[in-house]
Amino acid sequence: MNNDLTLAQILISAFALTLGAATPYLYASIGEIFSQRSGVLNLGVEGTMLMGAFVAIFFASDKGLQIDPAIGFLAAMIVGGLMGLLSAVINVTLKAEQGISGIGMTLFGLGMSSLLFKMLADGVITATVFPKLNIRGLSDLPVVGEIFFQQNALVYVAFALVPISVWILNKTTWGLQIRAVGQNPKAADAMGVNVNRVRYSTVILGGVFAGAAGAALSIGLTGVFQENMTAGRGFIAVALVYFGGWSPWRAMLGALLFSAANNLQIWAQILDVRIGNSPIPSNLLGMIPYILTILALVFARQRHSLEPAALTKPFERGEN
Amino acid sequence: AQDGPVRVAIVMPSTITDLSWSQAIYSGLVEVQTEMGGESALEIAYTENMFDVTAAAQALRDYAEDGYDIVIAHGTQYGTSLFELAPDYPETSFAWGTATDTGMEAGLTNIFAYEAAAEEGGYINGVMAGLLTESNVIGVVGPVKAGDALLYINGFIQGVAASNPEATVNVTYADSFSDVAKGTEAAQTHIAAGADVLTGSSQMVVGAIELIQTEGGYWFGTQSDQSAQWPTTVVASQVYDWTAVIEDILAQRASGVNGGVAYNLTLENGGLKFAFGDVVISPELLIAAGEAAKGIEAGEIVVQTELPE
Amino acid sequence: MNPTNILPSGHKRIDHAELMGIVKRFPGVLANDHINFDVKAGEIHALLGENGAGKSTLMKILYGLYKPDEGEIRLNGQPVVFHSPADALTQGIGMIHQHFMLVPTLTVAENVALGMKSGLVMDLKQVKKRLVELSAVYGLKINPDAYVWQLSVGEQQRVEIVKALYRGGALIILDEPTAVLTPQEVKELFVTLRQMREQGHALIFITHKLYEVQTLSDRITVMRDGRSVDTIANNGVEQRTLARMMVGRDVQFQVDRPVVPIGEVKLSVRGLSATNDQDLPALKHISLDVRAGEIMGVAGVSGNGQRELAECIAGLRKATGGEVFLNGKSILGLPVLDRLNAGLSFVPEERNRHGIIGSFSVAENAILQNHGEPAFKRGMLFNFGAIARHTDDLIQRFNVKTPTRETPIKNLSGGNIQKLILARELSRHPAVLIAAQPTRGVDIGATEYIRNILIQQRSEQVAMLLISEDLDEILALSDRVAVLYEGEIVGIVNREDADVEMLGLMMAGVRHSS
Amino acid sequence: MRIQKRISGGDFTAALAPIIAVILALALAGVLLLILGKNPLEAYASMIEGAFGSDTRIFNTISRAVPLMLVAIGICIAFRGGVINIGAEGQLFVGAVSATAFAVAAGENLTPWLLVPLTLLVGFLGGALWGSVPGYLKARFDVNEILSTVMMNEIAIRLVLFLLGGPMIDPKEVAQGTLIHQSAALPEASWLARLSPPSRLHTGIFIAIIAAVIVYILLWRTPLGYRIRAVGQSRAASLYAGISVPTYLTLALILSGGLAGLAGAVEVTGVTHRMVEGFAVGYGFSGIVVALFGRLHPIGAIPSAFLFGALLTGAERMQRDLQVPSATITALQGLVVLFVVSSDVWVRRRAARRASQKVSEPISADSSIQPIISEAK
Ligand SMILES: Nc1ncnc2c1ncn2[C@@H]1O[C@H](COP(=O)(O)OP(=O)(O)OP(=O)(O)O)[C@@H](O)[C@H]1O
Ligand SMILES: Nc1ncnc2c1ncn2[C@@H]1O[C@H](COP(=O)(O)OP(=O)(O)OP(=O)(O)O)[C@@H](O)[C@H]1O
Ligand SMILES: [Mg+2]
Ligand SMILES: [Mg+2]
Repeated sequence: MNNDLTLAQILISAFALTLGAATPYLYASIGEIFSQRSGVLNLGVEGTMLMGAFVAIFFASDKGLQIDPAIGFLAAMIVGGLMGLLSAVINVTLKAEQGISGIGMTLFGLGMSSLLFKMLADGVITATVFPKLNIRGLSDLPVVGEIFFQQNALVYVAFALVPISVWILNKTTWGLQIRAVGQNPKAADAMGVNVNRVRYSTVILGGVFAGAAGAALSIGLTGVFQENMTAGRGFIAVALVYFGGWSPWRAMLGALLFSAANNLQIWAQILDVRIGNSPIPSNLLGMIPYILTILALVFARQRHSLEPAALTKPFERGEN
Repeated sequence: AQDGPVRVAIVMPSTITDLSWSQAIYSGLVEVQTEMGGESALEIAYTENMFDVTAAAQALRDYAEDGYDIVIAHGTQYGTSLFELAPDYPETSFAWGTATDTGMEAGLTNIFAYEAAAEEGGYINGVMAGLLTESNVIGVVGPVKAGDALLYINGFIQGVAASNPEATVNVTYADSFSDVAKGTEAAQTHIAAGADVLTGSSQMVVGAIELIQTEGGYWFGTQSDQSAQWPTTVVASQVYDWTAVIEDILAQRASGVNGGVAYNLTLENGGLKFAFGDVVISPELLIAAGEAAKGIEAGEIVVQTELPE
Repeated sequence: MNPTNILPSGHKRIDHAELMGIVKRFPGVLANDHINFDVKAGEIHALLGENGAGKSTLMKILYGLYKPDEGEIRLNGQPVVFHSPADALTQGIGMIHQHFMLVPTLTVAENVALGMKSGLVMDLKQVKKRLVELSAVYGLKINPDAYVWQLSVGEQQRVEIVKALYRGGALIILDEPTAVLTPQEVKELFVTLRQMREQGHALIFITHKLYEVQTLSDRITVMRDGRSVDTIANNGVEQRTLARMMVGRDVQFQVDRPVVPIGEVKLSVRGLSATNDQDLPALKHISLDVRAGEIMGVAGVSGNGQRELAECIAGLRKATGGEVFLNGKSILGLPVLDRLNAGLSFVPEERNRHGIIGSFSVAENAILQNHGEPAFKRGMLFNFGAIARHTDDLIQRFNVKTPTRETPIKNLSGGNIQKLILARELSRHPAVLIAAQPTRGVDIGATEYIRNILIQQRSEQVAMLLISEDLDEILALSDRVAVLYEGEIVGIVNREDADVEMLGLMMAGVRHSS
Repeated sequence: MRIQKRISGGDFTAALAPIIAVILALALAGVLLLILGKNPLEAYASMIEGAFGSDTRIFNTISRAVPLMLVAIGICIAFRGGVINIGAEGQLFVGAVSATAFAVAAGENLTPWLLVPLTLLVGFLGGALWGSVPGYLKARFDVNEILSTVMMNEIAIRLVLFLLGGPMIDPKEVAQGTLIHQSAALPEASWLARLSPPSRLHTGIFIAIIAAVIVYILLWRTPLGYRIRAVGQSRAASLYAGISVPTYLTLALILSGGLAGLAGAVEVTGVTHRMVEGFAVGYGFSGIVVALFGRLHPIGAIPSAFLFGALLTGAERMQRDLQVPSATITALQGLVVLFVVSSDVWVRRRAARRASQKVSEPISADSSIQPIISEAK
């Protein structure tokens, strides 16, 4: 088959699409970085994203409450925060095994979001996605404009969150407490930091961002909701946190790489890339993003300098 | 020949609101039920989201055990389990699709099989799409390269080739029936590759339809009627109308035949229908589609189920 | 406000702090049994007692880390209740913990600022300014911008003190602050502490070293088995008396070193080089030999390569160059297991990290290296009877205090953990024993015991590398002493030729030719 | 040793806590049902009926527990070895697909006595191979296993789709042109015997129970298991003790993956008799939950798998009887997991309280100098 596209055109669109596709991961990963930097592994991102995805579209859709998408985004964050609160109670106060409770949160979020969808939307629910912001002047720039300045508001917010979260973590009082609590909660406690309060705050914030990630998927990317529409993206987002070595910048890089790999494998199908004379099975092309992620980890030699030493360890005062 | 309602149970891999595979048959059942006079005449029970075949097998056996008259296994993957349990319930009729094998060879007499000649509607959709496209690039958002999705896509490609040899059909598979975001991402890429008309199959396409609506292109649907949801974007949907099959199964049972019949939804037998949305289309498009349909029904056009790679 | 009431750290004085009738129970232990204790401004009150006597527990109660089961705390006569360290800090109480409470990945200033009330953005400039002022007043040199992981143990100690002064300077609890310091550092610390006393701080000082109690404290409280034995004023009290109060019997301070024949070279280190955790050169071409029946002491200020030396020989760290021979066999290329089988035993410095598996039982820890030996197996399976006999034997012979052999070892006190490690290492009949800080943080009773065992092993022709920052220990046990400075051996001297001053000079880098 | 005592010593709270947690979760889910306009009591009656209503039902519940049990036993090994294996799902698929490929290729040429064990072995090896990848990557390159096992799941799903749609597709599907992703049927000689038809209960249940006992013995009564647990508890101490940390990390994931693979092989030879799309979906994740229910003890996995198997079959029955959306079941499972995992803290607190009541005498309370010293003098 022939596609009259130049390589340059393909690459430009691939980059542009990559930015949008990376957005849900970016929200979720940044939220997860906050909770992990304080020492809590929240593996329930997936379930929270689903709740966020549904609530956002429910507020935005004319089949739902028919309010603004922006309100939908906000509502998704609030519901995400509530899910975060629940996981904080379970992980921080009740000191549950964090990996397992995350699976519980995922199942719960999957079940509840589907149930709400059944009860409130019955069938398909659609909403107009956040419109592309055509920024005057910038959007028309060749190449750069097409890649960077024809995205929707949720994309810009997500990427703006990267430097903001780096600043919060490194420069603010709260950020200092987060880093300390994740590295050595006993020391932080002995200095009068309320370890559990800090962890509550980050896990709730992680939930807020996971809710935003869900919204980015439903009213940012697809404009619809379907049961289990995250399809494992929450787990990938957690994986990207490890990939990025707990740095928002590097997690962003990971999200972009992963999304780019995925987009390129779609292109490979469209362009009907063949080995010899036979097409490469789509299943095998579909593996590429996952294989690349693993390989990237192997070759990028992990940096552990930011690894929270107390990750997954519940804090109990006086326990040696 | 029995008191009370006929009891039908169905086990399906996705949900009754998936806008595609499961919804198609569930709405067929409900339609037959309405025609027959409601729940007092036909009782429907369903179990949805049975992706796990072992759980599905349990559900099938449970329904048979509970005395349902007809138990429908709405997924090819349920076949092996079905063949295993059917002999234990000779009084129960089972139906299985998409499939052609009623188990006669294996000595089973209480299984109906059904399939849909999805390639036929695919061909017609393809003919229309080929005429509609201005960019001469058409995208196919495929789920998993198998079953009726594959048949549909193969038919679609042939249809486009027939009406517009200039057009390119780009096909992608997402390896998932349900991942709507994957569907959207594939559609985005198709559009970036120049496509102005898209089609696709399974419940993962809803995001793709929504996207092409936003971008101002056209969509062709299959399995269920998708034009109700996106009337200005979905030009036409091939709809699986299972009512005739269901009615015939009921009739067969009433006459004492518990199985052994294989059905195929085709254009000719009216099992494949077309639903149109509110998209204003040129008469020549409709004419071409109608001719193609006639050709297929008359056997003049033979749509291949497999294509060379 | 009365100006004399304000300390140079800016805090109000705590004239009198009292702990009254404190009771604290832990699973299986009555850690504090109706304890009365008090400290006044301008006083250093020493707290003394064996491992597990309940000292840290009592202090953690005063600092708000534990809630007492019974009893109350009074400050300046007023009862107070602490729900968390934050409450204690607000009242002017600071604590320097037995195990440092610092966040290694943060800078000194950030560590100090942690937990302070402040706005959205941390005003680190202000903190640094105050830090510099404080360190000038108290003569504590620190760099506020250094990361804690970059600091030596002594520097970390100073950070702890400045931190306490900054936040809760009126009453400062020091839990075994000298356990990890060099003699020089201890001297400097004492200068600081005396200065603080003059300025009106109240100080509580915990140590296992009797001469420190003797030289520094105004009053002394001795604890035993969770009870307060007595509180006495320090007017020339003898170490012997203190030891008897602590242990309940006479303690022998000098170990007898019988004359033993020196055998052949068992451990030979040739040109060994290695890097530290930060990938900086830590060992530079070290060479030394240890013979059977000989104890080679390795002295040096912490962080000068001792840890790397021990870890390279034991196989916990990769060497970057050189050779190590054990019984004439090159071992640097060998995996740890082969080194163990070649006759190496190692009492590690970080005993809770390397030496034991905390959640495993005492018995499981007793077979940490040799669990695969035929003696402990029946067919492919463990022979639990044999393991139990072996463990009981170690417990009996080394006087390990444990409720049962099935108790998770982390529940034992530090001294008893150390005894079990030693027992295990010696039960494997090593040709070469590396003992790193064998009595650090261990009470005098157990210290005496462990030193006697080491001497006895020497008599049994074990070649021993004794790494210690305690010069008294080095001089008491070693036949020869190697001094490490910045990863190099500045000299190896015979014990007869060495004294504390000379070793101290060498530890500061002054070369000695012997 | 220690664990052995805990089990036989009958710590009732530890055993009861998950059950109480399940009951609480069901109570909360009852509220959900009320909101859906269903009667919770009716719902739970139908759950019990679905899981235990007849002999066949009970046997089917048990057969449902078999793969969960095997996966959970494997998860226990991984967790004890200090690795979090999220990849059981993929390992199970690869195990099942390997076993299928082998059995189909071997055909009826081998006697059942040889074919069955070999097929299961191949399944074990397939899962083990899939587990070895994250194991090796962790040991060699310090690649986080949570990440790599999640990725390996995705790769496995696609690999299986590829194989079932291509190289391994049932020739009949090609002949009929339906091209459904499924393998040819396994030769009957490779099937595990059914114990009580029409129920699907098959001899795999014995395999699972034997596996639990073997793994228990392996972990607590052999030096190999000691090393796996040592590495799981403290890598630093294991290094010190001459235990090869990379080897045993990898081994823990290999064994864990092997058991998941065995679960796949047992399911395919015992229940489905061919690999299909929709084979054993979600068992890998449920298996993790089962392992947790069983307090990460292989013997604990036995009742725990029964309980969870009953929960699954019962809940599905409830879905049918009350016609509630399947999502209700998922939410209910989530609640159960959350309650169980949160109940841990009570168990621990209680254990601590009991310990502080019981003050035991030290073995050697005598603090006088021991003979060994006098000898030295
Ligand atoms: N968090 C805890 N949980 C259980 N038991 C504890 C805990 N902390 C201390 N104990 C026990 O309480 C007793 C007193 O311990 P404490 O730490 O106060 O002793 P110590 O006098 O400081 O000993 P050392 O000289 O070794 O520092 C010991 O038997 C110890 O095992
Ligand atoms: N969870 C626990 N349960 C029971 N006892 C504990 C527990 N944690 C700690 N302990 C006991 O509390 C004591 C006090 O701990 P601490 O941190 O003061 O160490 P330590 O005994 O002084 O060790 P070291 O001498 O190595 O510094 C420990 O020695 C140990 O006996
Ligand atoms: Mg202490
Ligand atoms: Mg101590």
